Amino acid sequence: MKEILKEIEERFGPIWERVQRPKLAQVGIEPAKAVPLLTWLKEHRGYVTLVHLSAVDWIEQGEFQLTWLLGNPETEERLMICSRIDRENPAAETVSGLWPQAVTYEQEINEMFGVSFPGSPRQGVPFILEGWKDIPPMRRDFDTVAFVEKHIPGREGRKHIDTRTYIGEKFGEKGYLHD
Amino acid sequence: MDDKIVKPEPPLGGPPQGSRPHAPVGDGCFLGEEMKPQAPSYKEALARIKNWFRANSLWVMAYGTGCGAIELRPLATARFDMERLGIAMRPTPRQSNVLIVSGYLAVKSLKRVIRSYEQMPSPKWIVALGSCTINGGMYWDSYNTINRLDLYLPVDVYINGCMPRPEALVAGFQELMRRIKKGEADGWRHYMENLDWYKENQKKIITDWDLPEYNW
Amino acid sequence: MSLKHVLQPFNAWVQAFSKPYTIPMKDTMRPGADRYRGWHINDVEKCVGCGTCADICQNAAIDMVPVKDPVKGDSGLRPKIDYGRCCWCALCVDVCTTGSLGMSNEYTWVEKDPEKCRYTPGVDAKPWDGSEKGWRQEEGFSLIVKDRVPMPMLDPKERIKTWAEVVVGYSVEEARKEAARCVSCGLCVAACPAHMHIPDYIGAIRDGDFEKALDFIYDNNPMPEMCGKVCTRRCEGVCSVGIQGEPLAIRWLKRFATEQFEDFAKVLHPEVKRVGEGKKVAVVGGGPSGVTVAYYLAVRGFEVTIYEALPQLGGATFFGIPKYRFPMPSLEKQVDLLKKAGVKIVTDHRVEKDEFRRLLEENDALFFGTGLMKPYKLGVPGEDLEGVIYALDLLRDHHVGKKVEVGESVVVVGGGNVAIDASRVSRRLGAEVTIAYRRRREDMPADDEEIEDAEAEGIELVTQSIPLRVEKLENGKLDFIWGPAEMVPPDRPGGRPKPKLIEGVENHLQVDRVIVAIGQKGEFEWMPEEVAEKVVTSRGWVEVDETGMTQWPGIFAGGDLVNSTADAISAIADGLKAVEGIQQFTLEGLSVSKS
Amino acid sequence: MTETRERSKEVQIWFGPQHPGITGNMSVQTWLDGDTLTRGITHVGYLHRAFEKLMERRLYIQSFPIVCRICVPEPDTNEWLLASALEELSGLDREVPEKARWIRTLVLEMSRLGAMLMVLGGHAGSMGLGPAPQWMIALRDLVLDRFEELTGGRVYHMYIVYGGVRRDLPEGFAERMEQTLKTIESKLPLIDDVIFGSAVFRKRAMGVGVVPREWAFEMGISGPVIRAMGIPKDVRKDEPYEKYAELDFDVVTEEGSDIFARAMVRRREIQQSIDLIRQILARMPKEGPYCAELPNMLEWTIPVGQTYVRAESSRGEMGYYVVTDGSKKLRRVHVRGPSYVHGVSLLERLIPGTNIADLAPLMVSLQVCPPEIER
Repeated sequence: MKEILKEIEERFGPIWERVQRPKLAQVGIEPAKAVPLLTWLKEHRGYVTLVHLSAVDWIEQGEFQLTWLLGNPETEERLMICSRIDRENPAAETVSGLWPQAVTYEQEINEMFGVSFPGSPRQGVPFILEGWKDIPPMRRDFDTVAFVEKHIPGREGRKHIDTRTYIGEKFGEKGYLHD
Repeated sequence: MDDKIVKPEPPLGGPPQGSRPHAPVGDGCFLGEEMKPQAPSYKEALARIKNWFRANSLWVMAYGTGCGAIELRPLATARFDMERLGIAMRPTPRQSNVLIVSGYLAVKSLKRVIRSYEQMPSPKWIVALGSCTINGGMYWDSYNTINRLDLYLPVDVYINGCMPRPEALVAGFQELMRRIKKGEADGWRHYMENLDWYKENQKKIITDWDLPEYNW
Repeated sequence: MSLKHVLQPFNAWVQAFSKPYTIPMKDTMRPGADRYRGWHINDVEKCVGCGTCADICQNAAIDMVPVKDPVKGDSGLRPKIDYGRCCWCALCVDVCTTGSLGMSNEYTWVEKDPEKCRYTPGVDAKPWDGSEKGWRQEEGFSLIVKDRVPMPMLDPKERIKTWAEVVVGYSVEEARKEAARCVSCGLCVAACPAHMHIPDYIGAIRDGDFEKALDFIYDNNPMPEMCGKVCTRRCEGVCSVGIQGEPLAIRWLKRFATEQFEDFAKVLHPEVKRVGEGKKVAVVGGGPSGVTVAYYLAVRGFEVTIYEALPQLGGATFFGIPKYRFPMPSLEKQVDLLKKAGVKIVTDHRVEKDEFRRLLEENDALFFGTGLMKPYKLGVPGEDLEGVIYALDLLRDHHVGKKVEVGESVVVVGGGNVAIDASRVSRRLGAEVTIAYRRRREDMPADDEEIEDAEAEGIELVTQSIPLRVEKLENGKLDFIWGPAEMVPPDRPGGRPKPKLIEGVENHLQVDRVIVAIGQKGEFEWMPEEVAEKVVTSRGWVEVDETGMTQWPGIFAGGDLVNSTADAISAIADGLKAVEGIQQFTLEGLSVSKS
Repeated sequence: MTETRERSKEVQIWFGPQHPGITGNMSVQTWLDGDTLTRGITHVGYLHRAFEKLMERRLYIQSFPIVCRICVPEPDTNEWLLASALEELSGLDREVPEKARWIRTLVLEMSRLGAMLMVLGGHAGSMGLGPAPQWMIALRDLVLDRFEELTGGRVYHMYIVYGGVRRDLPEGFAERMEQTLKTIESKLPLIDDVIFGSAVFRKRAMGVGVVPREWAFEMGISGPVIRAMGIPKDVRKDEPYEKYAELDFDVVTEEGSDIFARAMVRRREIQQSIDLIRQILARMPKEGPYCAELPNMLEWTIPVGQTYVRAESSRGEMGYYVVTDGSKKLRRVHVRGPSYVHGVSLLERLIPGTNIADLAPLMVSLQVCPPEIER
């Protein structure tokens, strides 16, 4: 895997890289170069399978990470191409032209994260959800518990007592350095 | 039926209880008003006979709504053989009188389940499996699954556990049959009589409401 | 398509003659497998209500509900399980600290009313209670860590040669690893007399935030470094992790947190209203209770003066506890913070009757915690001989810097921490040491660890031995004569078995010193008679109300004089009580505190 | 079938979600010309429980019971994948005891066996052949009995945990397992008679639902579907995990790439699984720990990292993309189920030109499992 990483670095400039397992390596690259890299890997280096396409929300950094996972069926090696895009109006280039099944992945990421892939068919078409009106649910700032409390009633009449707090109250645990 | 409809306090607190004037058990849904027998004792006896027949021909709609459906297969096939209890799988709602809600219901599924349920001819019963139908189960904090089935559909029997085994399902069906024979399993009637309450709850959670309005 | 393929499926008819798959109707209620995960069962007597099951339940299926009053070591809460949530994963069973929670192999429950699908196992009777089979904890799989991170210690052979601290202390990694064992149940908070915020500071240590940990620690304990080294740690006795494994090293973790800082004043930033500006409080006795009162009143703006008879504050923790357990620098660090908080400290000054009266006049309130300074006597012939000494005197003389001689061999009579300390000090002074104790080893009030350490250092333990008399021998040595004892059942139920002398047997032990360490009592000669009359009970104790105030309005007391447990952390707890009492008394007046 | 179709002749039919022939709770929106499908769109989301969202707000150990729910017939692959990913990221994988690895391999193979028995029954059931599903489900139930005594659960085992497995093999397990395997083996010739020897099955399965070989790598097809094309792809061989490298087996391949070939792959893999289970039980160490010493699971943190782990489920390559951020909870987990490709892209591409009666057998042969598409 070292060779291909080296070659990528030579062709596509500075990258972040890491060999996770003998048959799995990770590459971080700027978003503009991601799709050219994917194309090159598919056309020239035998990484013809798009195994997976995923997104990660790094809300603290204000970024979404897109991860394309390519597979080389000859060597069974896997290459993880990661790229970070801005969290405001996120958009990325589609790979549906290279791999037809990417349409589904891109449709799902569009629905679940709100990342748009201009040019990919089925963008904006609901895939999993129906009648969803809130922010895309897989974003970190979507609070599923708050949503449930607001919209999905549960059964009432339960009362949990936290042991730690309960003991503190019952035995008169006090602090003297802070009012 | 109109005079019987009660309008319970909407939001929550569980389905309305005991608000319905008690009709003779198992009274007609197939029989028209003019065909209804007159003498109470005769009526009673007929109801009993009808209930006995109903209890022994539970036809389950084949709709695996959730993970509990996996245990319906052993139940329906050779090992546990539910046909010896008079229970059979039917492919469409029009032929069925038992709806098994096998666990959690995603909101998208709930809509289909409601529609299927409303297409089933009365009398019909709902068997709910597992924790998820009672209080959300392990998906209690999921934005896409309901937590309490009884807000949206009338449940006759809950089979507890996650997930209930075929043996527990047998016990559940036997309980359902017992209740039908006694004339206690009347969730379908409850649904009809408190349709507004159920519809209100359903509409709260199903945001793109496009179900047909059935007219009972 | 051949005829063969039309006919071949009919081979299936063979099945008509084979044994059917179908389970006969009568067997459709067959029991679950031996380790099937079904409905919960709980041994409520074994359960301590730590709530770890509720913490690990990802379905929030478990509510802790009160079923009885909380006591030390048992929160009184028990898990109530919502079967509208439970997914039968049995993580609660595997994490259970006591092993009381289990799952039966029963699995059938048909219900009409969904509201009824909850119960408290062991409390609400269910058909499957007492089920033998089902999922239980098993050796070899644990979701919590049962073994403690070992504490590095000096080698016993080396340590008897020096006064260096025996316990080396955790490194940062060790401490964080040990802290990560905590399940944050809080049972320890109930057991700690001062109710320290134990899970909070352990959590802060785990997260690597030692400043926050110190802040939690100092919140209700002004001598944490002392407690971190020598506390009797009732907390560890009830630690839920300790029920099946080793308890959290709460004491060592506290010690670790305090050792991270040279100057506590730079880390601690009290945020309290200085309500006591202009009020004066005198504290007589600089032990843990006095220090507690002084520190927390001082940060509230009170003008506090401590009067201490010895050259250093700390009371029994200064003169009684050997330096290989609690070195001077540790004590000085704590005293330093006291000074920085504005406490006036008068050492080497014994308050006598007249001064006491004056202090009472001049101050808004007075607190005394003078401790138990007068040793109990052995009560056998020959105990006044030269060479029979008292452990407290030995320890005090040694710690204030006087030269002490113990000769080549000593016998220490007693089984408490003082006895162990005296014997270990004697050992370091070069003597062969024997401890003579009346009851069995497991009855010894001293810390187990202490006893083990003493034995490791070559100290011999003679249990069930009753001193008969001491005689002077011609060679100048003492003959310690003792008789063996047998244990007899206690007089009253719940009491300890008592030692009874076996008549007619006499054992001799030739020693240079007999060190008596069978307990101490209070001493009130310094106190004005009119005060002593009201304050001291006939049995030599001081009685206080819930605010720490004695019968004499304005005089508060605490420490060993007041409580029956006679340890430092109880003294600190007394001090905390008095802080509130004094604040209430001085600011709101007597009527409030008494009402 | 006419070459020139007019849109006005098309009839739109929803296949599912309430349909006895659909594989689980999903639906395919189809357009028909006569009885030939012209186009189809897969609709999922009826089982969406937001596993990935829920796991982001649960502790690692709390995520453990939830993952097995992603695939009902074959939960253990999910358990193993999450465990393996987190072990890799936390470094716990170095401490997994030998015995645990063997037990894990056993459980994975047992779950493959159970799932394949069910699917082979489904193959026949979807064509209306009654007895086969009856027997297959009953045989699978025998495997479930073994699972029950081993793991404490019938369907959801929640057994493969970080660091090992949760319990040791019960006393006499190997003998009872052998008994079960014998029972299953003894029935297999009959299964052959009623499925592969049946004229109905042969007629409807041969040459139907052919997946062109050139789609194989481009679309990321895996499992029995790719092996039915004659391509020997199997994660157990390509990137062996647990003890598969030490076991003796060959990748099963068939030619034809139609429903029949896929059913045949499954039929032969049932035998392969039985052989593997025997090998595993024979080589299983008798003594030794079955789980590593775990840290306090309530406070377990895993350093920052990301990985993709994969395993061969009965449906194909199942993968987990896992990202950790140094906290006590997962940052992101994304499940790559084989059905994601098979059930959406591949199915939609296969539908045009298929007879409507063949849609259900086709879906069974692709072994579409909706919960792993939508999670």
